Amino acid sequence: MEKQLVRIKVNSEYYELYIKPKKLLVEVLRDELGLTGTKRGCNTGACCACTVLLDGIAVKSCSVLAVQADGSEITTVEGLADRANLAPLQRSFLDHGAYQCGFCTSGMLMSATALLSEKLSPTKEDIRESIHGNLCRCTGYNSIIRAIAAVAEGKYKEQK
Amino acid sequence: MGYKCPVCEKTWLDTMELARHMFGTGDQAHKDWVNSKGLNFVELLLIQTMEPGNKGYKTLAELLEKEAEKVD
Amino acid sequence: MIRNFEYLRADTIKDTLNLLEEHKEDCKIICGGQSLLILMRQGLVAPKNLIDIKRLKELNYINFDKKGGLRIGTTTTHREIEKSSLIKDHYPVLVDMEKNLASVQTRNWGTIGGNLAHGDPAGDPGPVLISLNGAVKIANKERERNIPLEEFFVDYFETVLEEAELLLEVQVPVIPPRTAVAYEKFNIIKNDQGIVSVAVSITTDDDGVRCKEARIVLGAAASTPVRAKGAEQMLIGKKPDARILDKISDKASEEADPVDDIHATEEYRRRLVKALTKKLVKKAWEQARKSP
Amino acid sequence: MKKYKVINTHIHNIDGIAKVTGRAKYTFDITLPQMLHGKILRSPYPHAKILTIDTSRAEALAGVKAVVTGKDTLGIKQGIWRRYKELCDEEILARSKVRYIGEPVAAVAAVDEDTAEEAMDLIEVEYKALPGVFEPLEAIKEGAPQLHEHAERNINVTRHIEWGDVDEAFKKADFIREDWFRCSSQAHVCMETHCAVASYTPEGKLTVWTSTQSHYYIQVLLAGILGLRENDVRVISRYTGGGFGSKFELDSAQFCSSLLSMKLSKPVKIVLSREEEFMATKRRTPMFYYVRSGVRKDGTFLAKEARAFTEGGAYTAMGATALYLTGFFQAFPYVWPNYRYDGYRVYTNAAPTSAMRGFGAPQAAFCSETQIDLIADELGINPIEIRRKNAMYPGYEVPGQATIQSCGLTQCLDKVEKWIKKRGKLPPHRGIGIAAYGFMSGGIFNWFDTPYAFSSAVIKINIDGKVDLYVGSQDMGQGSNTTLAMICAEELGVRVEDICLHMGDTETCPVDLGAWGSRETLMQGNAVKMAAAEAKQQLIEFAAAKLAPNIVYDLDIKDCWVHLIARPERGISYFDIVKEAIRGREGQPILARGHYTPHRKGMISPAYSFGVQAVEAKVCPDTGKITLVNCVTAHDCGQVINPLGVQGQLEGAIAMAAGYGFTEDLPMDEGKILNPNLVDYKILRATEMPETNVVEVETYEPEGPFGAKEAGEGLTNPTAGALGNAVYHATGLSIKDLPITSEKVLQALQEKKAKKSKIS
Repeated sequence: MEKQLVRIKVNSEYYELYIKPKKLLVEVLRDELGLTGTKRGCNTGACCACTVLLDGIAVKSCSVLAVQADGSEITTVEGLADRANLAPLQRSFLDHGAYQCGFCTSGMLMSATALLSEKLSPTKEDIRESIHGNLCRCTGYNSIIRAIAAVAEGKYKEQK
Repeated sequence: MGYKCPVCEKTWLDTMELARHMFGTGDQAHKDWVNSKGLNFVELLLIQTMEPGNKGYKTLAELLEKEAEKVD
Repeated sequence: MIRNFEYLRADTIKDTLNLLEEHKEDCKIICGGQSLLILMRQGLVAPKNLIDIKRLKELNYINFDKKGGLRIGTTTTHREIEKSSLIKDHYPVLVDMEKNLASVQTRNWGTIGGNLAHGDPAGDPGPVLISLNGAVKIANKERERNIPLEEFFVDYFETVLEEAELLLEVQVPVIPPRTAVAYEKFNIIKNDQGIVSVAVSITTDDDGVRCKEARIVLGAAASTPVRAKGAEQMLIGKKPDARILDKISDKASEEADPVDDIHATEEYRRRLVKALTKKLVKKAWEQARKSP
Repeated sequence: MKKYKVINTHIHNIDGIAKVTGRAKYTFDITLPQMLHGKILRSPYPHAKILTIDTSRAEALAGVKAVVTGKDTLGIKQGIWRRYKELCDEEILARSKVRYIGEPVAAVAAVDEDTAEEAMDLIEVEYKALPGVFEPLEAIKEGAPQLHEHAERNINVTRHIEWGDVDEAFKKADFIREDWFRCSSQAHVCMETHCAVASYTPEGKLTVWTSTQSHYYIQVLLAGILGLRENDVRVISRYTGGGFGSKFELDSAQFCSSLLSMKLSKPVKIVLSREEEFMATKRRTPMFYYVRSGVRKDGTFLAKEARAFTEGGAYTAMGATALYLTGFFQAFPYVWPNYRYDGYRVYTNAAPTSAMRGFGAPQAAFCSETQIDLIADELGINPIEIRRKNAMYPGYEVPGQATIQSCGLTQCLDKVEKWIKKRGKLPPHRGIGIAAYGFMSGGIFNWFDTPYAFSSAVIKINIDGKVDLYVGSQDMGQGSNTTLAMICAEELGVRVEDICLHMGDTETCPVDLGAWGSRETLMQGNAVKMAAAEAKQQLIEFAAAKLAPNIVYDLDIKDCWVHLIARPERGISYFDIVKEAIRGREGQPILARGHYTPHRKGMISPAYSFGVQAVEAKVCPDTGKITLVNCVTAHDCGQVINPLGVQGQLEGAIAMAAGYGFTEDLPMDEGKILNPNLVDYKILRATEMPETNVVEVETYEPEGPFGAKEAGEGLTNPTAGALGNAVYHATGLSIKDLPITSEKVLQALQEKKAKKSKIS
């Protein structure tokens, strides 16, 4: 089996990689690009800790072959902040203590980012629904829901 | 005033406490001592849960009343 | 651990059918791969060649016309179906079904074709599409054939798809007048796979006093989605009052052939089939009477 | 002027930015140059003799660097209850016998994970299967298969707690009730699975990065089993992706990666798969409970007798502690004048059971709180009332066990009663159930046999006023780093941003026993406070010379301002004093130490948290499905240090404990766990979480730093019981067998219907 050329744009950087087709997107992000902010929590596509944005939509990077992402634009948690300026969701997560061990946080932030890009004013139910797949064993979710709601309500404007 | 554990020599206020210590520790040495006195360590433990009234521990406490060295 | 494989990307239907013909049993189709990649990771599936049709634009469409009804291309994602205004207007039950099918992430990348071809008896689209009298278009290099979804599923994770065949599209006829369709699955965790699911489609007679047509389809209640035909028969020509509802739902739970597993005993699954059937027949009936 | 400047204020978790930007490096993220990847081969048998292991084919595979088996170990049986030799019963890499499915028998290091996994299939192990035993009540029977030579009838540990005269008291009781309960197991499911990167260098030093709750325990246990000197083993653990009790014992990833690295002098990384995590790490202890209670007509508790048979699994682990604590907390948080407990931990051929958040107390609370509601009902007393009547109070002494100093239980009952009244009349098929609870703030008994203080802290103040705080505690997500920084800042009179906290490294941090048993706030907190007080004292000595107070006690530091307490405007900047003090002592930075070990504080803990929780649930009469609607908790954790942290602990505990109550379980067949993955193991998702409200009841705990107590595990205790009681009040059915699944509920509902129709 020969390696394939994969061209991807990750957090606005372009990459050309030769990789085995069996490599999962999450493996390439973590092992080839060193973007370890994206985590893995299971082997069955059931925890969504590996959620990234692929051309703007939330996907499980453990359930996408890297070769399938060829030509796409990917955003990981490392791409959320603008240099030292944290994104509104990141600031809201801090204010609401919407994380504890932090291992699911990247995935949560990416799911929430996708939601807010799709819906301007999501309901509490929309928010619960949007992170339904993201497993968290620490927080009991409610602080995360409050954090996302606060951003949706416009409490955190982009800092420029 | 107390009772010395015949195995590890720790002192306890009364024989019930001492019995508790011996069962709680439950290592071979303590088992052997109880068995050497004609009782069955494990049987006593099981009697304790199978029959009401603290029987297992009382039986050992009674034995210790006779056997254990008293200290003041 | 995923075994190595040759990766073959197909950009047209023609390429795909040629590749399938060329590799036959030595290949697998991947589209969203939401089920396949898990099986491959567990070593349960290890194809020599993997044909990727994720970018097969030709098969990514949702069309509707008043005569032919609905056509959904196989590479259309669950999320695309959920968000389609066409489907929202003409088949709202499909939108509800898709919304609860799985996590957003899975729905974003997983496709309708992949879901059906996986042949999971607990899958959501199967029962609903059967209750809608849907069909699938299948092709290999030589010929095309259409199969009613009712005949598509053969056994646990087994469909009529043969070697070198590709599922091209899902077809759903126009919903007849005075008809309503309802679907629900029972689970403890929302959007989980159903422990059982039931889809009901009811058409009333012209003056809306009796049931003219009925389809009751059970999911996760046998080795494939199954119609509770006995229960359907008891319903046709009748008005589902409390007494009839009891008899119908009893019958449906008799007709189910569920498994015993860690999530539920066979007995409990039958009870759930009964509860859901009762609820959904009632719901569909009331909606059907209201609908034009 | 507000009493506190830092404590009980809303501040960000000090690790927050690293976590929300994805920069926090967990062991799972660590890669070292030349690093190899390891995998562990595990037993497919619940009970078997190992006849032969042939590793030659695996060793021959290209890319495989080493294979180790029990033969490569010193054959030491280790255990965390070091004080009792017979309780050290686990080899980790089995040499001659395996006792559970998933027990390690060999480990491989290879150039990548795939190669290591391939090598697994090439290791040939010849087993002789032995009959297994899986139920504790079976395992104690005469003639049952015996797991360990030293454990006749498979009895591993027994505990007896007794006070008063139980038998006499029962004679006086107006009403006696006895019930059997079954408490199920539960998996910790830390998001980061157990993992370790071990690097052994020719200097004879071993460095291990690992995901743990106690780097000190791992250092000591690793040194012991590998025959190394304690301080030649360095354990580093900066970020830990969850612990919940599963990560303070030595695990197979840590041991096998170390063994392989010592053989190769190269770094080796082992990450357990989610499936291994389920099958071969420890889990919550299943318990069979017999509870008999005698009360007066008016609901006054007289006597209680409890017997627990706990499923130990194959090894002791922390099971001995769970066995004692469940017995102690069975009588909590009430005044039972007469109490007797007999606890038996029995070996079975399954994954060992051990510590898990709540540590035996959630099981006890489920049985106790369920039975109390049944008794209240039969006596026609309101559930709040019967609890209020028998509630513990400040100054109460649990005979021979513990002295309760602060206790806000009654206030908690009042608050919850108010909330319930506000809910008014509930719609049909709904019920509110309550449960009272309490928990320890760190354990007292030194079963690990450490010669060190239980907690220590070191402070170094630098020329710019920045405070280096070195703690031995472990932040696994519960937020101890932030809490400790707050305690330090408050005591020293500086801001949290002036503190630079160092943790998770045995080479630079003083010893602390780690994050378990809700220790950190009280024990590590006291050590930090002591160190901060000493550092402050040193600064004040210098300030005294300048400010010439009447006596030195007149000086204090607040908001980085060293001042006369009587005349706060008269003072000097903390930063100036630091500069002068350092100059003044020949350029030596300010150094201070603090430590804490509980003395003469009873058998269990120096302090106890208290609380009452009410759960409102909806039960579907057609399917038995339970839906959580609302959950309010009145909680006494003494003086709240970090409110955001307490709320997080509370809501997280509800999710985990509600899961224990009705969705989570580990069904087994002959010792094989049937749902070792996150698809089939049902954890609550965001869509299942009820509204959560917390009412803080503040008390002052004299033994705690600034009056603080635990706020972590105790919150896991009430939910299953409260949920069960909610179902009881919604349906009239009391399910005594966890988890309370929709199937059990529907089954019971139909039986009830059947009975009714017979009668009528």
